[in-house]
Amino acid sequence: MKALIIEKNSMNILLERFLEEYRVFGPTKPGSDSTFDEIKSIEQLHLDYISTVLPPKKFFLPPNETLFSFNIKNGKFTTKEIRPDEKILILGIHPCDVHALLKLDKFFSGDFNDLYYQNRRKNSAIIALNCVEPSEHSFCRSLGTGPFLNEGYDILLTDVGTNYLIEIGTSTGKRLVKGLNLTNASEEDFHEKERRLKLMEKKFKKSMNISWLPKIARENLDHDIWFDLGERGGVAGSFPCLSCGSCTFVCPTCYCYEVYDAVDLSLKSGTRNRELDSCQLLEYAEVALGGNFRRDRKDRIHHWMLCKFGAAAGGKNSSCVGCGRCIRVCPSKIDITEVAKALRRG
Amino acid sequence: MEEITIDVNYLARVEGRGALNISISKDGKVEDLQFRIYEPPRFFESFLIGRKYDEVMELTSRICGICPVAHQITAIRAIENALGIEPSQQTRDLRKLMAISAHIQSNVFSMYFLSLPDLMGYESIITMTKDNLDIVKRGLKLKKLGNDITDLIGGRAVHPVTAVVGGFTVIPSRNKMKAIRKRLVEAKQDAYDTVDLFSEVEIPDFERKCEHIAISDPKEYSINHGRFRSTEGLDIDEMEYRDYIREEQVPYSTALHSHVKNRSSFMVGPLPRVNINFDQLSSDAKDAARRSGVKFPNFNPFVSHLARAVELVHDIDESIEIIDRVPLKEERRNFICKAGFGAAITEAPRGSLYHSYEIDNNGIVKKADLVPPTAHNANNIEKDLQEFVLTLLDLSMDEITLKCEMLIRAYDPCISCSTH
Amino acid sequence: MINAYLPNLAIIKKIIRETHNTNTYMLEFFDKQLQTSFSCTPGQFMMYSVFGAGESAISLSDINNNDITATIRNVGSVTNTILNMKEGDSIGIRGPYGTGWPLDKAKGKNVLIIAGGMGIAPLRGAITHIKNQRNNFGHLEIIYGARTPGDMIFKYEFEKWRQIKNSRLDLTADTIPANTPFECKAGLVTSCFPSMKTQHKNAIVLLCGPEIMMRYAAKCLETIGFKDDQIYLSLERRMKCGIGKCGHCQIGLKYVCKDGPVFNYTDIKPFIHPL
Amino acid sequence: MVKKPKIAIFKFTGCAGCQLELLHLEDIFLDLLELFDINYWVMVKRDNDEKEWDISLVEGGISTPKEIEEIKQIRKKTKFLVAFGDCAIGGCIPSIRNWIPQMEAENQVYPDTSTIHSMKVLGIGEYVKVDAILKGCPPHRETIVELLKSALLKIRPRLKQHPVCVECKFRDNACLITSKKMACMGPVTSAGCGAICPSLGRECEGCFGPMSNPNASALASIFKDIGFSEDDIKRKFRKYAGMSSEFQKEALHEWKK
Ligand SMILES: Cc1cc2nc3c(=O)[nH]c(=O)nc-3n(C[C@H](O)[C@H](O)[C@H](O)COP(=O)(O)OP(=O)(O)OC[C@H]3O[C@@H](n4cnc5c(N)ncnc54)[C@H](O)[C@@H]3O)c2cc1C
Ligand code: SF4
Ligand code: SF4
Ligand code: SF4
Repeated sequence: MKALIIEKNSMNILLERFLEEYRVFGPTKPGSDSTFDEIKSIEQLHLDYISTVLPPKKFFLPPNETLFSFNIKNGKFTTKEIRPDEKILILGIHPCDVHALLKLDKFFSGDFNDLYYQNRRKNSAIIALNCVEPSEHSFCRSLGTGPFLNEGYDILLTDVGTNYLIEIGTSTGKRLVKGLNLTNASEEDFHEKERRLKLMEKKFKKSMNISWLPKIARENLDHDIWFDLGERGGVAGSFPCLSCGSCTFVCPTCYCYEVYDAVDLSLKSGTRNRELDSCQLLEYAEVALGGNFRRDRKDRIHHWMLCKFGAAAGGKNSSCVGCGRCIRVCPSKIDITEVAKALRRG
Repeated sequence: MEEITIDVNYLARVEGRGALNISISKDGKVEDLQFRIYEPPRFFESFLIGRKYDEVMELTSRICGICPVAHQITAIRAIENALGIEPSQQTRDLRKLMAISAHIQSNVFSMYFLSLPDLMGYESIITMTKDNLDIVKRGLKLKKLGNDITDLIGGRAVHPVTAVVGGFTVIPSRNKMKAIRKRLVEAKQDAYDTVDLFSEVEIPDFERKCEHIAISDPKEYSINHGRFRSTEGLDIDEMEYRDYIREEQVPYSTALHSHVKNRSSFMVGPLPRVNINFDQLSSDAKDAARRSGVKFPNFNPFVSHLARAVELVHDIDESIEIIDRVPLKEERRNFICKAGFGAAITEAPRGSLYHSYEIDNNGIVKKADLVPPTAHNANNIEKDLQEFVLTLLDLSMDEITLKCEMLIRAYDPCISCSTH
Repeated sequence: MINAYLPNLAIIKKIIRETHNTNTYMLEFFDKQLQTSFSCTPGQFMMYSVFGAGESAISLSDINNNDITATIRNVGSVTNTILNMKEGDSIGIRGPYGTGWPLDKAKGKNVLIIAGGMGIAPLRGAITHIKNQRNNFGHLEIIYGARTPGDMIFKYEFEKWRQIKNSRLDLTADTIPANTPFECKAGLVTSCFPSMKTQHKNAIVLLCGPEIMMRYAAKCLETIGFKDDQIYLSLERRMKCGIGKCGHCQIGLKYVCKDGPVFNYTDIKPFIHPL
Repeated sequence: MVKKPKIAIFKFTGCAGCQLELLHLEDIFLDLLELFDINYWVMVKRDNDEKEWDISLVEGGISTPKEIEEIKQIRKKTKFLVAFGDCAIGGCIPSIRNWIPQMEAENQVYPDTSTIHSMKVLGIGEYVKVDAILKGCPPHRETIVELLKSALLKIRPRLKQHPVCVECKFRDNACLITSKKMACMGPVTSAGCGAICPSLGRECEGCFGPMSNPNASALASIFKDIGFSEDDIKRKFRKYAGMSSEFQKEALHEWKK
């Protein structure tokens, strides 16, 4: 498909086009603590951001959502499904986060479809943005999920100096740029993209060797490191885990949720909701009569790390995409890449 | 006549735990009269020592759940006085708006929940809902308005979190302010209706001339700062408070009793405020007061309810004014911590509230001195009762008891505060 | 597409009192079509909704007829509310979910069933199945233990089970209060092992009960020659969705709701805490 | 309709803020009156029925011998006793004085201490069995409603035990510890407030008390690492829940010089 270019300071042309069809969300602050928020005008958009606190997962699997409402009448209940159908467009999403969505797509389909997630995905457009400035915590390169993207986008933007290179991934993408007065991209633009990729790849400070991961996940169930992380001095200069759950909430591939009912004061009607949950929290594995399958902190951090290394759910591959958010957010400075290294070493 | 003994073991519809004991001899003399505050003290003045200057507002907030805002602002201002910090105009405005919102909440609570049932012949607002649903709903609505403003500026109605030394951690959004403004405009009628309600209900005809004190400022209806002035000529700066106001312990009460040096007890609260600062009320509030037919200055403590209602009209007017002028821009808070002494007096909903602190070079509190409104009033309440009860001797015991309780509730004592 | 989270209306047709805190419920979908197309295998479970209280995973405790059978012990919010329901009341259910007991693999083999407490619930269906297809299986041995005889459920089935051809039933209780008219041994389930008839050769073990009991039983079986891969057990974990999305029931690589609740012991042994 | 549950509301040593939080449920205040029979509430009612109650909400800590007697009486007449707010759970802010010798505290305030009968202020659980706790200074209105609703439905209320960080992340906040080096108590503090403070540019001070199984010592080391003194840290843990077993070590800790 042919590629186009757009001058950076003409981005409002694209935005206006998007706004015709979608509610648009994008990064609204520069730096590492940006957030994806609604964009209504071009001044709100900060495509020069490095990372966001919460990943765009929040648009597809919101921290809290209503699944259906129920009503009890004459002892019989009726339910009313609540289906999300808003059209949203995520603008400026980085490759690691796109890969995370691809993983979640797979997870939320299969024998049982999660209609809530899937409807949202179906109604969304992804305008990705290749990374030219890595966060000091990210290691997507090691995992093959960045810094540049080659799947999962409707439109892909790359910063090539004064312009963005626009590559089209799907018919939606094609439709969205159709009729806009944009110049075709040249050979040089692609050379520039290539050059920037090379430059970018040199800038990573963190890495993780994924060929170890399956082995680590299999062999390290009773490693001392879990005690260190849970109770004692931590690993590689970190403090022990606080079990605050932050790592899981900022992780673009963590999906665990809790389901609960909320009744109104009539006691006859209410909603069933779900709220993101975290395996780091004590209550997560609690069952009736006070039982708990992961009471110790070490078991919880161990469960999470191994899940990210691919032991659970993600299947054979790692379920980590190397965005580095968990490293940045951890008040105890626990670094998943360092833990992986330490496990490999010892 | 018979000997009369009144024992109210717990006073209902007041904040905190207090009791009342009166005995009157056969010849109609008050033998004994005790407004007995038995709420256990919490020793804030002791444990504040050793805490840091920036925690003081958060800690003293917990003196009282009804007027946490007043304690926070007073504490902050006392600390600022100690550190020599001049807050910006925006900060002053937002603080005033927050203080006013707390006044709205607390005064409405006092009028509708605590005292109105007496005046309308009910046991509580709960039983009042049967025949007077509209009045109850109006009270709830007004109270909610106050809370929601505190919520918006302070982050939370009970024990807000954003007001700190030097300013606010965050400035509320313009849109939310606009929404509140709209509700304030709508509430004006409810405020007028409240004035009407409280000028119509029957109150005991009782007057006792005593010293009324409130802070006062020629330019505004004072809540957060002003000179400490009285109807008897007191006119001092907040830093001089301790040279003029003395406290004394009485054996039957955990609240200390105050008096003006070389003079007697005094009254603080909405009535003294309206009496002393009538000219600074908004013109609508003044009109409402005039229409009520009650003359100010007024020395019937039961007129306090009406004073609250008049203040409610003013509070709404001033809130709108502040919202219209405050720029809502982000500000930086810069200051250095140094040793010093600072005092502040503000008007809590129930009257003048005094805080003072001595801090050292590291910002650690070395001495704290707190006098809440009810500690100011406790002495005066007893003096009022002494005279008031003698006007009731023809009534049945139950009625005497109720009337005495009503007098106490007119002061709306906050007992937890008084025994901080 | 169907929304997998929406429960369907079901009516409680019959309630059988089992113990002071446990009842068995026979249910039927309100929607006749759903009821006729319903099919399940022993060992599977359903999600039961009580609106306001939430949802709980409950095993199918029999497979005999057109009913959906559940035996529920009162331990918390959902189960407590269910226990207070009457015949004719309605409830929300969805399912069945999970893998059942490996009855195909058990064909031609001797079957040893070991159950502790409520663990007999998901196993009753398997017993019924073996009884119905008696010729397809070898010797059937059932060992059932409970804390006290009063905690035993399905007492009315014991006689029928005893009458199954080529079978043996052994009952045991941890403690037996004086004057209990009920006949059973005193001791843990493993105390029945010495008198057990089933030997490891050509046998398959179906195990369900509290996790600690299962671990202990598996260890004892090992000492008498059983291999881990002969043992199947049904696990319990916290469950919120029942369909492998909420994450709560993960055990190592597996999801109890999707890959289980019945597992081969080899698959999950490393993830169950050692004794 | 079934008989309305009888509710009583009591105050001990505290600030009445928890009761106020209950009163701040203006929108549903009338609905609650439909569902419950509030028949003991001194702050709101003059006729108070002292027979027995289905649910008692107890605000405030216990700080005098008289209060010990009173709470025991209330326990006897109550089916379901709720420690309503941090004071009733563990003394809250007033418990800071427990670290000062009692006489010293009294002398600071009263010229004549012979009429003062105060002891250390502790939670009601110290003296009677408590059926549920509502954390917070004050507890969030929503959680009060949640508890009351659950009581009607006879189910376990959904009260949060996990840390404030969870709610902080739900609100998309950058972490104040890592991004601003502020000493936030969020990682050891029970959620329930909606992460009010971190969302408003202020570190959590811990007003909901300890979460389930907090790692307080790890947080203390983190605070030290970002530049807080031993005294600062001690003050942090001696604030809302200095009496709790979870924070006892950090509150007491005489940091090695
Ligand atoms: C596959 C499977 C089959 C089961 N079969 C039966 C059965 O046949 N009969 C029976 O009585 N019980 C069975 N249970 C256990 C039953 O699910 C719990 O006892 C029940 O969920 C408790 O819910 P509650 O709301 O009454 O208790 P609460 O303690 O109020 O539980 C609240 C929530 O915690 C979770 N939870 C608590 N305990 C458990 C638990 N043990 N397992 C899974 N989630 C839990 C649930 O999500 C529940 O909604 C089974 C559990 C599983 C996983
Ligand atoms: S584990 Fe950490 S680095 Fe990996 S995807 Fe999750 S948050 Fe990002
Ligand atoms: S700011 Fe505080 S509450 Fe929020 S994540 Fe950081 S430590 Fe936790
Ligand atoms: S963030 Fe912390 S201090 Fe603030 S309200 Fe919540 S629990 Fe209290």
